[in-house]
Amino acid sequence: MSYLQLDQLTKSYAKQTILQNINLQLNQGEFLALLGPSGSGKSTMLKLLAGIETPDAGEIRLAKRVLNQVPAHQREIVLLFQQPYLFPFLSVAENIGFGLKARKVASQQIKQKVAELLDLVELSGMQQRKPQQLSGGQQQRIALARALAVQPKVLLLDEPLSSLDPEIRVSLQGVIARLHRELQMTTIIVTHDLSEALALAERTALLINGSLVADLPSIALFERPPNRAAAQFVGVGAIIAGHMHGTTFESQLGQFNGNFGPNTLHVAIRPEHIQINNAASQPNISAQIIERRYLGERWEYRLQAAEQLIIVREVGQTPRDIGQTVDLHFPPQQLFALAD
Amino acid sequence: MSYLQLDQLTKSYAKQTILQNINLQLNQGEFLALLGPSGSGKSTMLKLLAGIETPDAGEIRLAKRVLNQVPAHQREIVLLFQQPYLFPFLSVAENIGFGLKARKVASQQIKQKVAELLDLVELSGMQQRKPQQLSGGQQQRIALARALAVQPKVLLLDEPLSSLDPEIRVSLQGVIARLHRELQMTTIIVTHDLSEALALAERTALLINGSLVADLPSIALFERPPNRAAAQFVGVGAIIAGHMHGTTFESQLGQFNGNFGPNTLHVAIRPEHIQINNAASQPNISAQIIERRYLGERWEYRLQAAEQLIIVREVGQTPRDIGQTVDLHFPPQQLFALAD
Amino acid sequence: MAKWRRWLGLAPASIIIIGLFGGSLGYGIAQSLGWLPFLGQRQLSLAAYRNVLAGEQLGGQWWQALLFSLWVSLAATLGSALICLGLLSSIAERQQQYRGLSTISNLHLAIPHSVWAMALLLVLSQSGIFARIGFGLGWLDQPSDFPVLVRDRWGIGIIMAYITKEVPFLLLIGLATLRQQGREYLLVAQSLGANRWQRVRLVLWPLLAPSLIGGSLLVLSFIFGAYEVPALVGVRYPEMLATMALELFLNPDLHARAEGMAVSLLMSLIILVVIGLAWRWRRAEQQS
Amino acid sequence: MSYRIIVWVLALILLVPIAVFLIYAFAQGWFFPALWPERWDSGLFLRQLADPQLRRAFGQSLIIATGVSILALVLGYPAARVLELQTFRGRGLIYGLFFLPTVVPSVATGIGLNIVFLRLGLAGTLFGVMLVHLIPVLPYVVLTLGSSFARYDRNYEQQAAVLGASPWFVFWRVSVPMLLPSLVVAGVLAFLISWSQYVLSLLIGGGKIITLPMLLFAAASGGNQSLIASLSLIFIAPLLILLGLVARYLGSPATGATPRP
Amino acid sequence: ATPTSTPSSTSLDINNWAGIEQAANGQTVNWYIWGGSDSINRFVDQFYGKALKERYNITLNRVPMADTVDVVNQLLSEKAAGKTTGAVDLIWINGENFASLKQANLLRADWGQSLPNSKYVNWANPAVNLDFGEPVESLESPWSSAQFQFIYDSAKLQASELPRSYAALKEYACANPGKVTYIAPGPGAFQGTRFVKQALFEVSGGAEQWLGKFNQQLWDQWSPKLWEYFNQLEGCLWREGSTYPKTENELHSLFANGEVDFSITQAIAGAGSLIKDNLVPVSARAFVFDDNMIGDFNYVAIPSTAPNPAAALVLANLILDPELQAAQILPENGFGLGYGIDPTKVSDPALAAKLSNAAQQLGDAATPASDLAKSLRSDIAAEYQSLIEQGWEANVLRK
Ligand SMILES: Nc1ncnc2c1ncn2[C@@H]1O[C@H](COP(=O)(O)OP(=O)(O)OP(=O)(O)O)[C@@H](O)[C@H]1O
Ligand SMILES: Nc1ncnc2c1ncn2[C@@H]1O[C@H](COP(=O)(O)OP(=O)(O)OP(=O)(O)O)[C@@H](O)[C@H]1O
Ligand SMILES: [Mg+2]
Ligand SMILES: [Mg+2]
Repeated sequence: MSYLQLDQLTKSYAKQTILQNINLQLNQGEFLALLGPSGSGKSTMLKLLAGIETPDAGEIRLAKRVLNQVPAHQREIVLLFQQPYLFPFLSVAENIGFGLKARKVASQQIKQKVAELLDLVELSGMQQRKPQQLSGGQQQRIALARALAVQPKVLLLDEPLSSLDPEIRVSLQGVIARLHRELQMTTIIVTHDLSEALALAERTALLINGSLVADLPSIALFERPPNRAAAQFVGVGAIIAGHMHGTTFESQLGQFNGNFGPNTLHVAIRPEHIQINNAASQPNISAQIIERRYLGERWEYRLQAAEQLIIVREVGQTPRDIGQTVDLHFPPQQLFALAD
Repeated sequence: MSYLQLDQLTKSYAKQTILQNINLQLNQGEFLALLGPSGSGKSTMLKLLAGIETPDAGEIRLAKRVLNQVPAHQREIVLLFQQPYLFPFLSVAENIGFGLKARKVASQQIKQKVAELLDLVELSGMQQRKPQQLSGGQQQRIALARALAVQPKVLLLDEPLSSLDPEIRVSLQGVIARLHRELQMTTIIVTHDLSEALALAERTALLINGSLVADLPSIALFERPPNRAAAQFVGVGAIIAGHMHGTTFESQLGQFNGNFGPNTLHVAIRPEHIQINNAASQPNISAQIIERRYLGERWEYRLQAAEQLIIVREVGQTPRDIGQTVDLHFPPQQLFALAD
Repeated sequence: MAKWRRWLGLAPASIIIIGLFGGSLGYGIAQSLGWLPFLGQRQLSLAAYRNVLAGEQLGGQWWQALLFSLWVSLAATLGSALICLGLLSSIAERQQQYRGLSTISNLHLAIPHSVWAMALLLVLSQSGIFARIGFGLGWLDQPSDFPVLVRDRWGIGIIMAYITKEVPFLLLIGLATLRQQGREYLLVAQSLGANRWQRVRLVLWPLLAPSLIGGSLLVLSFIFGAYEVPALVGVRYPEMLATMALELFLNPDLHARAEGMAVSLLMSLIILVVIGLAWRWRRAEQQS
Repeated sequence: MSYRIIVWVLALILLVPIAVFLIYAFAQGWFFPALWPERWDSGLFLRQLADPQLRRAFGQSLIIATGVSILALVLGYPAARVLELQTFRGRGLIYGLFFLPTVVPSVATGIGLNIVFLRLGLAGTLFGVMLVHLIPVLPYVVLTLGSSFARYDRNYEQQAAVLGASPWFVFWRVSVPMLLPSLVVAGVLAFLISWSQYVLSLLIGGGKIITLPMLLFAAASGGNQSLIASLSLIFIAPLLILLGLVARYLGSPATGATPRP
Repeated sequence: ATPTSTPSSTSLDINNWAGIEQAANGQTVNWYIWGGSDSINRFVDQFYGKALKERYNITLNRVPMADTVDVVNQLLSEKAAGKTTGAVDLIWINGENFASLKQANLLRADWGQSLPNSKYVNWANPAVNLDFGEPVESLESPWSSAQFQFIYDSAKLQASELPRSYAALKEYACANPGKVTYIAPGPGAFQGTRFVKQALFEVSGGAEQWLGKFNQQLWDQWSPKLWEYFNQLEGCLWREGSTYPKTENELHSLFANGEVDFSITQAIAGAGSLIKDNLVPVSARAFVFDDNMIGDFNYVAIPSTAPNPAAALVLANLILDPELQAAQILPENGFGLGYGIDPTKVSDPALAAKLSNAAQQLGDAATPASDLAKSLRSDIAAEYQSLIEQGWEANVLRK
């Protein structure tokens, strides 16, 4: 049995169901990214775990103990909000020591722990500052230190980086990754940014409209999203509708051979795997370029082939012209089936 | 003489000089991206142009007319702020018509114009909504429509997309590009995101610490930043210090041949041009992988070679191991010289 | 922004406050120094201040009134602040909008202090409505069996009148703070393991402190200087400084006006010093 | 204590004076230990409603309080704007000066004010009374508008300017609507303070301007409970209505209202 | 109508009464008058306001005051501001404020004894020509008269049980602890001062010796006795003398609600007007001690800065009109104070009959005229006033 376990968790506000029969297991020390579009219920799920909201149905278990009736401050699960919410009336040191003080730890010990944590988030010597005197990134790091101070069994991070500048963001991703390596805390990070999930977590769960539609190793989710919802979210080159005829997938765009299941109705491919004008490969699909965008290093093209929108990314500096008709090749080993 | 011209523009707040002797020319209908790190003075520059701030020295000319003493509301230059700042007490239609009403345009005409613009930003039929009832991306589009309504001679966009979700961002980039194609307004867009500049503007000016350090076609700036400041900002694989010995550039990492100027002290290369373990190429530099990050499609490695940090990006799904020592090849035609 | 526009914006209001108010304050100061032109007296002296602070008759009265004023205003202010804090503590985590509470607190502002004091008198005096109910229930036989709640020697009536008036006022101020930022901080604290009492003590109170202290200072200076309520629900002795000043103004002997003015000015000075100290203390707190 | 209990207790405390005054206004000979008045008589109350002097006083109070609210907004707006949106030396000092009238008891300045106004020829005029009411009123108006200017986002105004709106257009079409809740609340506070003002009205009005509080205080000195209660009801009714109308703005962070204790 | 301030014709000749009436024609007279009694307000509007309009075409602007001292402040400010024309035409004034205004030289002089109706006033009476011991000197004109009386509740007490002297009052108080109190003497509470002053008369053996000029020796001799009396009384008083009511209304309210057994009034109508104003129960009655009940007169005065002095003079004269004097005493008219004129000086038999008729109709709530006459004493030198107030505060209140 796993360390943290969610069983058929359900939550509604007013008439609206926000989370529906969520099942999830985490081992001790695991790092999970919870990915999903805005409003899909990610924050709600963390709040249920932290005990700030109560579920309508289902169970939350931590190390076999059922948590449903345990109040938030006794759960040893710490939730880090999207905003840092540092107590404005306390110094940095007092903020970090807050949870320890609530646990009546001796002040000498608190002092020492605070210094350690400041070291860890690379803000040594800032003990006496007030939150207002810190930049947004520094505040976020202090909030992280404050959450770590109480050594929670489970750390929940709710989009801790999404309000920050890209530079600070990357550097804080580094801090979080390193902390997780060092402290091996069971961690869930919420994000709606795929690259953040990829950069941080081995495993990613995808929450869409209150249901978990995927729960896979992060790279696998990116490379081979298991179903249409996941594919739409992570973005693919094309989602092709069709049906199986023996071992062949037949579609508007032609026939594809591959290792698909017998009832496959959709197959997909990543945009960087589609080849343009590769005369050596067969079969080829004729498509017209309708838009292009330079991404730096790579060009992204939007193409149209038989009413199907196809996105292709190609490394290279000299772009192809808009309006041009090209031949596209879908390498069979890169095609994968999507569940519905 | 160009359409919009900035001559030796200088601006200080208190004792701090924010902009120093800025010279810039734009032709009618040109689309310029103004790039730069946070606090470099980008917004200040737009505010000077729009007439919200007054310069300490220098001149701003539009179609030969000196603007310095012209108040903001008479300039026909519209500045679109980073936030949409839709007037919360007005409906969408009233917001878009605001500038026309200030110009005492007849309400029938306003109504018609508003409908056109709503079409343009693909939000037809939303006339009667209140700003609070719109999503962030919709609000930003209305703000854009509001700015376009007065048909300004110059459109200034101050990071109009940076507070938005990646998806909406890309779609709004499309809207802006299309509008510029259709209306051919002289436009400056401020951003600190290189890819946005690449996606939108033919030409990019780079502002660092109050000075323009580069002003080039956007792709050129990305591919071949002209000096160290620019290279640091756009990000390169390595900046190698050394000196010329005849036509050879000698450095800690070895000798490189290339088309460098006689006094070159630094050369650089983009991260995606560095080749790993390509046995066919010579010379090779031995380096150790110290960090890696999956970017989706590509892996980014940080390597160390003789106290030099090198960044390499490689397309591929199976990553190389951390700690491993590899051979790096710097193709000579991809190396370029940096001014100081 | 041009400098002259700044002063242009400030000028009209400043003329009223500094010109009219400052001018009359200057006149008041002159009066306290014995400038009583209606008596043909134009010589300035500190006699009035001497009389007030150390005079045979007034001196004793001043110090007694000062003590009583301090007692009443501090007790009423502290009482209101504590009750307000208690109420806010008990509801801070239960509610999000506080709409009803703030509407009702608002309506309390419509009742002026003097009107409220009159009502209180009718309800709480020894023959008031409560006493009559008590009599009706057989709990007391005559008015004097009912506790002395108003027009009492200890100023309980004045203090009660003020507390009931100021609690809604402070609630309004506290609620504004809570609504702005209260909930998230409390949730953070809870997630960090603080129990209910700790959240109240370690988070809610410090959060409310700045606005409640500010509001309390406003209340303190108001109570210290107002005479309507003590005149209605207070007694002749002990009296508050404000009533003492008023009495001197009403004295048929017009020379007493100098002393009356001196008392008023000394009162203003005291409250200014109190507020100034409190302000500096807050600043020192914030900086440390 | 639960939220609803607190709300009910406060509502009860508010109802007490209203209920007591309602009873006393119509009660005849209601003395201890009677739990209920012996006789009822609406004559006195109705007579007050019909009394020409009371009607005149009500009207003058209304004119004065309305005028004061408008004047206070007109004068307080630019002052609050400058004080909050600009930083300059002496800003704290000016704020302090604006705050001073809330600390100095009105008896200390009242007589001086009367002399100043008499010299200016403003005593005994409606305008003079309005002007003198500004002294206790302005601090609260400036504080209220000031705290909402402290949160004010000038970018809206600048956005309007670059869209081609003249400063006047910006003021009416952007600044005023943006600050509307705060302006309404500040105006109501001004009305409230002016409406309740007794000492200054008495001194500056000099008997020529008779306002409602003067009648109320005169009645209070006579001890006739029915009269006091009737006048109190007539006095607080408009305030209750007005505050009820703006209750949702008052004390909300959006308006930053600083009410009077 | 709003008050107008026609510039004052300083050249008014008080001896040319027709000229004054002519000057007053169309003027508005601003009468500053204590406004706490609904009955008095109505009496003033109905009897004087109507008469002024009908007989002289003068508009009455009654300015209600919570305290007459406010008028004093108003006049002082006008003087300090250098105004020669102010806002006040006529004031209903009492002794304390009269002394203040006289001290500040703010009253119009030389008119009180020159009014046509002044012939009805008994200026020889020291109670008329001295106001709280201060010489009137034609600076004011009487309106009405008053006398100190007590009030009791006939539903609770029999007339025979009532104390009839200060000594008896003390006995009564100690036999019924907590049921007696009096108004604290002090500025603005002359009733309290008068209560103590009357006790001084009794403990010193009589009022006569106190008449005439101020006598420090006499005061020093008797004041210790006086404080002794009050300190003995204190323990038996309401709340054991720890506090005292500050105003007549407070005392009325204590009495009406049965907290104490006696209240105090100055009205010749006794409890009548108080009953009418709902201040005391209908069973309230007035009574006096056998001796030492101080009686005095109420006056109106004209400030030297009056904007409409002619109209003020006409009103002051009207007040002394025997017909209106007869009206003011009747309980149903709600004013309740006694005659300002001397009825014996009215020669017109019809008017004289009206006056004596009215005096017969005071009802049971008033003290019988014979009791009043028997106990009547006049007030004494003004200097005693502050000695009593300060002495009481130091020796009784704060001890
Ligand atoms: N207290 C609440 N009352 C009613 N509805 C709520 C409440 N909190 C959240 N919701 C609704 O629940 C849904 C999910 O909210 P949640 O905050 O969990 O989304 P999220 O996935 O965290 O989104 P985001 O990425 O924008 O933070 C939303 O539609 C939201 O409007
Ligand atoms: N009104 C002002 N007073 C003083 N300093 C200012 C003011 N406005 C901007 N600055 C300073 O000027 C510098 C440049 O500001 P500016 O807003 O132009 O930067 P920016 O390039 O737009 O940065 P960002 O990308 O963060 O928006 C910053 O250091 C900022 O602190
Ligand atoms: Mg969320
Ligand atoms: Mg900027």
